Amino acid sequence: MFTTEMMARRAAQEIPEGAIVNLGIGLPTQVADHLPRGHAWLHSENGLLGMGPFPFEGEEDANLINAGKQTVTVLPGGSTFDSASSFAMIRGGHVDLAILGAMQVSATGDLANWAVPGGKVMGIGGAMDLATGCRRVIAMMQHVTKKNEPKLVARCDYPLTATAVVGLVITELGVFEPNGTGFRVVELAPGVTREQAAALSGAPLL
Amino acid sequence: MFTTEMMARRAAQEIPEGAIVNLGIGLPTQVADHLPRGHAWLHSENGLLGMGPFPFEGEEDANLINAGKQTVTVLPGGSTFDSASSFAMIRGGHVDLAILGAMQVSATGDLANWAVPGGKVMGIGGAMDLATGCRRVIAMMQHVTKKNEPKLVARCDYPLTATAVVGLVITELGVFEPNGTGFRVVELAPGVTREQAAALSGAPLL
Amino acid sequence: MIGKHHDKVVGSVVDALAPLADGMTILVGGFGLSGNPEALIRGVVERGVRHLTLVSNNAGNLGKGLATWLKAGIIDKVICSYIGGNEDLHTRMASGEVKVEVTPQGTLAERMRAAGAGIPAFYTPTGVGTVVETGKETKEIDGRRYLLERARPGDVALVRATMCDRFGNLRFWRTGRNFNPVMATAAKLTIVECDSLVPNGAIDPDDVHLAGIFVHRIVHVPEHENAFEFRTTRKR
Amino acid sequence: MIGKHHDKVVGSVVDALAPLADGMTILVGGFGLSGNPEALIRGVVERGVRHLTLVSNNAGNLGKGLATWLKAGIIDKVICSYIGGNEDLHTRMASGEVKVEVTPQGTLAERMRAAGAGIPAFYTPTGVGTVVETGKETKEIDGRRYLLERARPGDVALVRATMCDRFGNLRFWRTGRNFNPVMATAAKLTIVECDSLVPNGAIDPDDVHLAGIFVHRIVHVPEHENAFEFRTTRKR
Repeated sequence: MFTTEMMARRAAQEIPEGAIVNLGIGLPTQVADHLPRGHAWLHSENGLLGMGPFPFEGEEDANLINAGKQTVTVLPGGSTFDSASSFAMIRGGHVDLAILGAMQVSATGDLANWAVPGGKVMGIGGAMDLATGCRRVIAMMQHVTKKNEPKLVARCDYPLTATAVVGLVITELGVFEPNGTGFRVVELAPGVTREQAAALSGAPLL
Repeated sequence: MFTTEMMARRAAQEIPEGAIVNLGIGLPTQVADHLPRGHAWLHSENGLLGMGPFPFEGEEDANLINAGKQTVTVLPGGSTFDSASSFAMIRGGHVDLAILGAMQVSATGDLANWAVPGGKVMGIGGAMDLATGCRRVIAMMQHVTKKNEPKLVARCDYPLTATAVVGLVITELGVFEPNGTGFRVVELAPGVTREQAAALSGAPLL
Repeated sequence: MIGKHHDKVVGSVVDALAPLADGMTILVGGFGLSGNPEALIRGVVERGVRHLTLVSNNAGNLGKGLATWLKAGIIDKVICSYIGGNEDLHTRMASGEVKVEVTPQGTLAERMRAAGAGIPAFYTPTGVGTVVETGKETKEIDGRRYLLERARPGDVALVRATMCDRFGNLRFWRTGRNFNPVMATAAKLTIVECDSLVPNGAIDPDDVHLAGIFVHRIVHVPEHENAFEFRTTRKR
Repeated sequence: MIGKHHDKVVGSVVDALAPLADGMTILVGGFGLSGNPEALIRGVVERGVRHLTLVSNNAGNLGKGLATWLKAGIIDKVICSYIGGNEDLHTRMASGEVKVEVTPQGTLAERMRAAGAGIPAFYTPTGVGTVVETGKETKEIDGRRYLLERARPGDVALVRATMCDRFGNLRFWRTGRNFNPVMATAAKLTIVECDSLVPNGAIDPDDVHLAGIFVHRIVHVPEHENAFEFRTTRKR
């Protein structure tokens, strides 16, 4: 099985040099820790490109934050802009890659990541714009829910974020690619068999 | 009769203190000469607000021009912006007043000012956006064409710039307000009678 | 109103907020608690207006910022993109006291940009095939389906700027910019709260982030809390 | 293409223009002869591509700038807002050698802004009841009629900036800004010609006019003609 750190490192390998990348809140944020310095440009939808690491203690600025409202820094070559311009970048296809948390991913690449049926509405935030607009979308998630229900599914029954957008899914069991009828197994985590992964998936592994 | 200078001075009286004004190419540009210093803010649709007078000789900058491509200056409090932002100001109703040249104005306030039927197409430029978007539009023109045809008309037969937009017309014969069925005479130029003006107009003067 | 671009600087938050009235739609800049017009937000509660529609990305958080409007019971409806851990909003949404319209963040920003730019409606791919599509017109353009989204204007915008000249030309600081400039363009009356007020000419024309054409009232508020939500740091 | 945001600076105009091909739609910044990417404009003629569609506010003037493309016979179609005294365009339009689509200036800018922002189409009041309406869908929204205008993307944008860092963050000078930033967002490949090339970090993040995300190739051209059209002055 992949640890969350291994998942983050694996996701980082999907980022080409010189890419513009938006990392979703939560686990995807950790992907930044595994990128070589200067390898990619991080975009934060609240209006920042060229996001740097967390500030040194004492240098926090409440008006320099990421979309998760954490204090961050800005690298040389970075820029700030308003929300309409930021989402123009996203919707317009200028952000190469989004790595987003997910609740369900379907065999056709549908993504559900903003609401649990019957649960508290947390809101949409930038999720729909990112999933729809970025040229490539990678989903990171646990392979099953806390109730052991599969999250790789034939068809999402959670509220959708966007349809036919996910190019790759990274879970603790491996790396999977939605291919229309199921998920192609790109890679299995150490010690995980195809049968084990298939048993925990709601759509065929191919 | 008004001289062109008197027309420009009369137009200047229509500009309230603190207004944002766009002055069209040609005669309207001269209106600026009759504004007290600091009275209004001049907008130029190529991307300048707070336009100042022509530069002193030797201080011309080819990249600081008005929409007529004349070298200008920028006043303290002025700003520069791109074309999309500039027309967002115009279309969004943030420019209080446009003073534009005209070829025909109709009794219902239709404006024709960009093309002569059968003539060379000079293009639209900012005319349609200005006429449509600015909160108030004042037309300045000679009362008749060179062939002595009226330019205050019941209905424009030149290609339209926008419909039902002109609030006031200033010609060498006086000041007129389109009121739906004709033109209300706001003011006649010195030595001009209502009968003279009516004889040169293509719609009733009321 | 024509010719309102003189004498924009007012002496107090109370004066700045005088034109507010019950039932207005108020656009308030900020992303969570960052880039908030803090004094204007406090002032609206003191002003005593009610039945407001609030447009804000988050409607406050941690009981601070716009969450104080929720606690004061002056909001009938919130249009936002994200609720997250804003318990003041969750509670009132659950009780039905406050109606909530949740919109994708980019669509929210673009709807206000459209309002400011005289665009009454636009097509967007965001939300197609999701609940956001419910009740909206769709159109196929070049083989892809899009939603029609409407401009979202406001009666009043409350905006935080780091620097402002007397004409209202604005500069923002880092990600404190967020929704502030686009909201400033979308309201009939835009009120700016600035950290520093400078003479005209102090900001180079090329360095203006938002032109004063969009600004109607200015109040100078030198001190701000600038509250943190997550104060994340690294070791030296 | 993913991951193209490294090593954008190229050594020459020839290198910068290598990806151009016959039949492309090219967006070229500038308002008349101001804010023109002068060396790139010259380079395109030397490059020898043909059958171009040119999107430009004016397509040159006084035989200079983009008028040289007209004279070289490399343009099939021009999309512009204003022709005025551009005799090179008048002649070729009259002879049918070049097709011309005239668009209101604000609509032209907004169509490219839309292309860059992922908005396939938008409604505008500009042009309603005029020849611009011909062949376009209209829609009544809140009692007023609007035209549907389509996004106008390009294959390549040629952009002039006064300052550029190595990531492609841009600053423009005065009204040389004009269509340059919006065109940069609307093309698959954006090539920048900058007066000065600076290291990353030399431009403060808040002072970037257009973020480098929209820029793909950079060529440093220190010297420019900056031709005047009307050199108007006042007495001292």
